[in-house]
Amino acid sequence: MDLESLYQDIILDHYKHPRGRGLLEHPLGSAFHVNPTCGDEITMQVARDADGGLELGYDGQGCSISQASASVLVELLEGGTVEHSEAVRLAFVALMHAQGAGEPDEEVLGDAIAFAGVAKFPARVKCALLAWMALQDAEIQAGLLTTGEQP
Amino acid sequence: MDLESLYQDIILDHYKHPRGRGLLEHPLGSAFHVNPTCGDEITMQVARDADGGLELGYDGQGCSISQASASVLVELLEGGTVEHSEAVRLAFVALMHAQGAGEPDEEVLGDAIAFAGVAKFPARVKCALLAWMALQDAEIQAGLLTTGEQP
Amino acid sequence: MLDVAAIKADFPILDSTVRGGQPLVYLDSGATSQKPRAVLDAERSYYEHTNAAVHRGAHALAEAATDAYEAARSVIAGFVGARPDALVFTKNATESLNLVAYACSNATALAREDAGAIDPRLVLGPGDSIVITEMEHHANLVPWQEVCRKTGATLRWLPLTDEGRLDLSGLDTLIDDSTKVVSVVHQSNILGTINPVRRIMDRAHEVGAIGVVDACQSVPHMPVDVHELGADLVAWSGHKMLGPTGIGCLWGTPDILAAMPPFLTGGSMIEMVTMERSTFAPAPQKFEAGTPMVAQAVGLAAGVRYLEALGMSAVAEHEHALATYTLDALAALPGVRIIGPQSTIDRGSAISFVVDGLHPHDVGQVLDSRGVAVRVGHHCAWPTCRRLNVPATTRISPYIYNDTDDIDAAVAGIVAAQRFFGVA
Amino acid sequence: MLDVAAIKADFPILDSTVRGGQPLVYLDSGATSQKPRAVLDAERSYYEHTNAAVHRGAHALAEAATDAYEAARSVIAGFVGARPDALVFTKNATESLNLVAYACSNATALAREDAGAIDPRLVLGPGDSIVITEMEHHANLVPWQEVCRKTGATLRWLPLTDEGRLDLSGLDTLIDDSTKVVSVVHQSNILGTINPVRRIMDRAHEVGAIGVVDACQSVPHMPVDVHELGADLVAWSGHKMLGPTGIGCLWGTPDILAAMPPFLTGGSMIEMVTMERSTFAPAPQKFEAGTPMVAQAVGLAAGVRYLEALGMSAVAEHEHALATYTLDALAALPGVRIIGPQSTIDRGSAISFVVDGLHPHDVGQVLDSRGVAVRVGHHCAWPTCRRLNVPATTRISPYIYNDTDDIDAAVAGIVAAQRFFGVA
Ligand SMILES: Cc1ncc(COP(=O)(O)O)c(C=O)c1O
Ligand SMILES: Cc1ncc(COP(=O)(O)O)c(C=O)c1O
Repeated sequence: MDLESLYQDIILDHYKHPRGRGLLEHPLGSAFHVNPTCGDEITMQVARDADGGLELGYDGQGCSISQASASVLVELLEGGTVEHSEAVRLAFVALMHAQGAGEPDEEVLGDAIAFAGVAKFPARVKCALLAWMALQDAEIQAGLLTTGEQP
Repeated sequence: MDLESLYQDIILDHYKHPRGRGLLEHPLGSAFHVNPTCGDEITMQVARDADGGLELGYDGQGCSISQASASVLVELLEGGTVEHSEAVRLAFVALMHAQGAGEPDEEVLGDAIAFAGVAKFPARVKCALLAWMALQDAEIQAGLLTTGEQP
Repeated sequence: MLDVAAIKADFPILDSTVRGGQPLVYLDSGATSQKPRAVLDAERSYYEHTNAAVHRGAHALAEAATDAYEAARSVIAGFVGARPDALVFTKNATESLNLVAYACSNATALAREDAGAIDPRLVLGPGDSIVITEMEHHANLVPWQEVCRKTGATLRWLPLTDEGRLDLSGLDTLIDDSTKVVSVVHQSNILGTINPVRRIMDRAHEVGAIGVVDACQSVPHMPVDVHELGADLVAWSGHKMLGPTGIGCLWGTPDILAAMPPFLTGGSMIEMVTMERSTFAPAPQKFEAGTPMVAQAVGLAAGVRYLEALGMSAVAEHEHALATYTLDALAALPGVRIIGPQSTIDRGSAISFVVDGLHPHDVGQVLDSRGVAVRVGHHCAWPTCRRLNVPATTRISPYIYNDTDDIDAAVAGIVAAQRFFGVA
Repeated sequence: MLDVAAIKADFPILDSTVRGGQPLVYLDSGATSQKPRAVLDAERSYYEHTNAAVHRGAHALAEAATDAYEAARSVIAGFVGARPDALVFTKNATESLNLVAYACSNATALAREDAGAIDPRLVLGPGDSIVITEMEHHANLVPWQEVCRKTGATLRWLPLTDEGRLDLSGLDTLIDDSTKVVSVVHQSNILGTINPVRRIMDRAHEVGAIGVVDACQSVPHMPVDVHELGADLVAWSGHKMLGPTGIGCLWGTPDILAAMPPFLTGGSMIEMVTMERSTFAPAPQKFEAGTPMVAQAVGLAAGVRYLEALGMSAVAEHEHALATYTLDALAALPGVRIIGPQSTIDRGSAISFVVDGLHPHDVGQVLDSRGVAVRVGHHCAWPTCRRLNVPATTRISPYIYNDTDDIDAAVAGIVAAQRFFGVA
């Protein structure tokens, strides 16, 4: 098996050097998600920054995929709008469910396209999605998102 | 299959002309047994006759084997001692568990040797034993037997 | 009619002889069906190529095993028009029905501690009632008796007519505001009666009760769409529909599956566990504690594909034709009485009967001596026998691999039994 | 050591390749074992020659099926030194343990209505305690949490030492007069620790508590005589000991099996049924409602015969040798830490470890990419992970078909993982 297709350099880099890790002082919404099979944990938090953009914080423990995914998420969405976060989130979820056959849109997904290879490993898809599911819950809790539709 | 080896003439005769059927007026002990698979039912009752011998009564409904077995039982044991009933009962139980390989002692078993063929049909063994199990319980209840050992 | 000769060839056991060389005529599919080669092959292939723990491992085999298990769930759910995540695997229909009954007794016990967390629809007490029918299999009777013993609720039942149909004249008074659960059999395993479950479920919902259908004898024999039954929960077994032993199904609406507390607890059904407390995964995982019956799910999916290839409408037509033939043949025999509907309207192919002067057990024995396998006894519906004044019955229950020759063999056996015991 | 080459040849799946041509090295038998051809043949042969409903029919096949099922019970009971009628079949060990837990919650609920009919040992309430350990599988933890939620009893547990052994210093105060049930794992599936269950069971009996042993990881791996454990009830699974999925076992003393109320109710477990009430058959039937997993019992019996032919002492020695080899190999790797006993005294062959700087999931992934199947995660023993300060572990768990080459492959994979992630 091609281990490199799973563990792209970007993933390993985010795993070793997580961006924006840490919890917020005054979160508007906070969600703790766990992967019951392997115990990976993520707490994801949202608030508004001074300009009305998204402020994100997180903490967690788990495998490289779950932790790098959270780091990439924060890098991509911090400071942006809720609408943007929702668009990226939906694109990421779609990529993860494409079983390796998806054509990721680099425009939308940025570094997150590095996770395309994960979709071929069903047991790891949940790891990659953990932070993104927690984000959705945190935004709902903060009143930033109203629909709780699971794609 | 040899239907005749199962349904010996003696069995059919007892089925069609049951001996001593009916309940006692003043039983010392009475036991109701049922075969949960097919619903066969026997009530077996014991008392002492004027000479101290066993007085037996029974009623029930069920297949030819279960009802004929009760009739044979009563014919064999009525008026005899408890010890005799116990000896015959044990011989009958042994015969039923011999899976067709037993050598029945006609001296002890009398007409009951007609049931030897039943031992080859595991689903019918319970039918044949029903009355005999009820007898044991009725005797225990009447205080005539103390041990409740199941062979 | 189905091409029975071709179908028979797919079932290795139907080539057997029994009782010293008699060719087997298997007419006991109401108890359990036989299995086509495709089911045996699917199970074996799973063990030879895919076997591993599901939903627990990250290695290649574990992924393949999980895929096989979940793909089986999709196939089986699709067969009854359901979404995969609405289908819970159990070991048999009896467990499925107990799962529902325990949802009530567990909710009742848990509500004593913390009423807020528990759905009040599931909490029972004195003054509440559970409604079933007088033709239930013990599997849909005894669990409710136990719920009543534990909660103080009262068990009621829809009575039968002498022909073995439900007497629905009192439906609206029997199912009233006190009623919390209504659980009825779709097709009776002893009488063959097909019940108007939709009407009964609708009445259940009018009073806010939960509706449950025991579909053990309908899913294998006719097209069933769980949504059309109008129930909240539907239970059936795999082994009666070509599948392996050891697997059963429970379908439920998302609403009721979310409301019911877990039944068996342990691995694979949790979300978080500490020594002090646990939280649970969403359905269906919530109800599938422990290592599941993976090979059996895979085998059952192969059985479902086999039935789908025949077409369930064709299966139902085939059985309808056999039922008509059997009823006519038995009606022509003096001294034989059908227990259950005499007509083929709203009835399946399982046909019970008694023979004057003969005990059903003895009739079955004579048939058996001729290689004809039928069921004798109370068929786990003892109260139904009592209601219809028979100690037991003999039952012919054909399936896709039976034809009119098989029925003829049974009929000839009945005549032989009458002759052997000298009653005709 | 066993003749591993000969044994491997009996397991079709062990010839597989995974992940693009890597030969499979299966080291996940703690999760589920692979199945020898003899087991697959026995199951298939049952379906091809014998399949019918057991304990319900009078025809030739039904008799043969019942014989096959009960003969399997004798073989499996004999394997653990038990009488056949002391062995209850369930779908897995999780059901076995839930059966026991529900005996308590059901007895408690039923005693509210009619205390006289219920054995007081099983009735729990506030002030009573249940004692387990901090190394239980969720299957022997969550059911007891649920019993406590329903009855108001308190859950206590024997703590662990840092090496992953039971700290028994407080045994006599933890198990006290309030204790009604003591349920402990014989061999931990995550740590490999073998616990002194006899001592714990004896203490349980001193205070009149019921003693339960989770033998999931001992019955497959060493000679076990249920009587020597000193327990009232012993639970284990078939699929971890060469048997099919979908079958578990529960052994009990005649006394406790008679005392426990039924769990699942329905067909085949009754004595008499009316619409109003039912009475129940004696054990083991009392606990086997519905159509049982007959083919799976027959398959498991074939697995047991396979193990008996090897000899369980030889199996235990083989695994001991592999455990020694694995512990030595891992100790020699820098950055690798064993979670669980470091020595082979009182420990089995399931060995958990963590690698500095790497998450267990990632270690497992690298092993998997090389064809080596191991388990990663909390192994359904989440509180044990928390106690030993690890988020999860990677676990090697060999069985009769593994040799030191397989261990070498795993060790080489760990080194490769360290290199891949740049931590060594
Ligand atoms: C120690 C222990 N207990 C209980 C179980 C549960 O067994 P099952 O999943 O077969 O029900 C397992 C295996 O998963 C185990 O290893
Ligand atoms: C109508 C009905 N309900 C329930 C059951 C119980 O199914 P199982 O024995 O597979 O649990 C059966 C079959 O025995 C049945 O025919």
